[in-house]
Amino acid sequence: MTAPVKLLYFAWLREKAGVGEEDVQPPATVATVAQLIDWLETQGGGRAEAFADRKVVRVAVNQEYVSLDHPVTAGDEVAFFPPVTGG
Amino acid sequence: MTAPVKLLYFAWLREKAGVGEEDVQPPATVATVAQLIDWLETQGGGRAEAFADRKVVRVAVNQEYVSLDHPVTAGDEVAFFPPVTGG
Amino acid sequence: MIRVQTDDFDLGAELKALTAGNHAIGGLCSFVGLVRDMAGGEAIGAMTLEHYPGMTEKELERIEAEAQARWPLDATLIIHRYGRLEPGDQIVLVAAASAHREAAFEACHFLIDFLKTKAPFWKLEGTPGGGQWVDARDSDEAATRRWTQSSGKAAE
Amino acid sequence: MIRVQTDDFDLGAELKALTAGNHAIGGLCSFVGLVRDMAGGEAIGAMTLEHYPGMTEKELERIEAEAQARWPLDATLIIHRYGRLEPGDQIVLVAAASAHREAAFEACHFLIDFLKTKAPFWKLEGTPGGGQWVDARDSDEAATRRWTQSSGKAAE
Repeated sequence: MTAPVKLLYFAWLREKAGVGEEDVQPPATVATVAQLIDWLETQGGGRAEAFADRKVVRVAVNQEYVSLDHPVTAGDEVAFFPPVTGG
Repeated sequence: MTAPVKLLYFAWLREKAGVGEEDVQPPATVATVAQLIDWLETQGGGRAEAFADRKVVRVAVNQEYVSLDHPVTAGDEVAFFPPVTGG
Repeated sequence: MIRVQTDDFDLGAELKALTAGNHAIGGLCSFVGLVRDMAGGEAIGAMTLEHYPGMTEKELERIEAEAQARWPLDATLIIHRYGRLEPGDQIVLVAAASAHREAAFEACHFLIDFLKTKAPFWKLEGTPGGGQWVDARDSDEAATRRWTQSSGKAAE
Repeated sequence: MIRVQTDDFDLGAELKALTAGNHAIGGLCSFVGLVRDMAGGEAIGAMTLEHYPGMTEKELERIEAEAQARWPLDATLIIHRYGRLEPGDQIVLVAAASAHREAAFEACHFLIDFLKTKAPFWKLEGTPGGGQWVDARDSDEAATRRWTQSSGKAAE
């Protein structure tokens, strides 16, 4: 990848990961959301803990809900958050 | 019967009957709402026309919905009206 | 609370008053009925609402009590106007407040559905051809029936 | 129309504006969500609503467009607040106006059900034990699903 991937974390995922927003340069082998998470878990901080239960992690790529097998490419905005509780 | 029966007519039943409110003294043979209507149809004005289609006549005795076989006694307030259309 | 009146009502003030000071309320659902300027493709001028004083209040109280018995509600309100109304005027307000949104929604829906077929009001629409009493709609009867066929709405 | 804001909103003024001047509207259904002072038996102080700026607006616009596509609506409104809110404060307002009451009710119900599971907001409740992120409820997921299993609500 050339341009970085912009990551956003919300609610308790932000608190556990210890970061709200970061630009990352994952290796070229990272092609999907699931692979991005696999790689992030190796990047220290609270990231491994934040992603420990993937069933409760919701993902949006470029502000659209996606599943874990969705592609991730350079320049994407990828957001991680728990099930929403507004309203 | 001793005390009169108070009758109320609403909406197009009032317009057809040509009366909104009246006190009547039906004969002693009148014991139910249906019998009261039978008798009223003989009492002139537009009453016969008002009751021509009984399927669309709603009846309340003492301000409670009742069916045509409900008893009518002296002193009752009996109201006739079409299906309601408020709200 | 129920009110039957000729005067207009202040929607915002009524709704605010319904939840004021009660922090157990999580949801407030309301419905306002308004006078339309068209009905069945025909232009409507003013409309006149006739009602049965005495029985109207009894029926509205009964409907409100039934809603309170069916759902856990913190507050309910029914206001219905009568007399002459112009297009755009408010006719009726029903509202229900509860800790939970489903109860508020269902109770509010129940209130207006029952009011539509039980409360003794009749609409006389002013059309170019003269006054026309509005016919009751089968769909209103059907809407009421669905609340009597089960304890709630079956599919929910 | 959708709005995402920290400021409170004037419920009466918002609802009035929604129907003003449109005499084709026969019914206006609205729902207001309020901050409760209890949750799961525990006292709640202030609450903080976090959201995802950008995606929030997109999701709310999508939900509103979907309601407009499903029902014949004259007007719709979604206002959702974020930031710090106290018990009794208004959190959200959804409203739908239509010629017909069923459309107004169903669309309003749809708007809040979808918002509850799609719009990226998260509640942090202040309890005596500290901040607690609110868990999503299965009942909210179920409420959303019922709109996707058929074109309307099956039993109606």
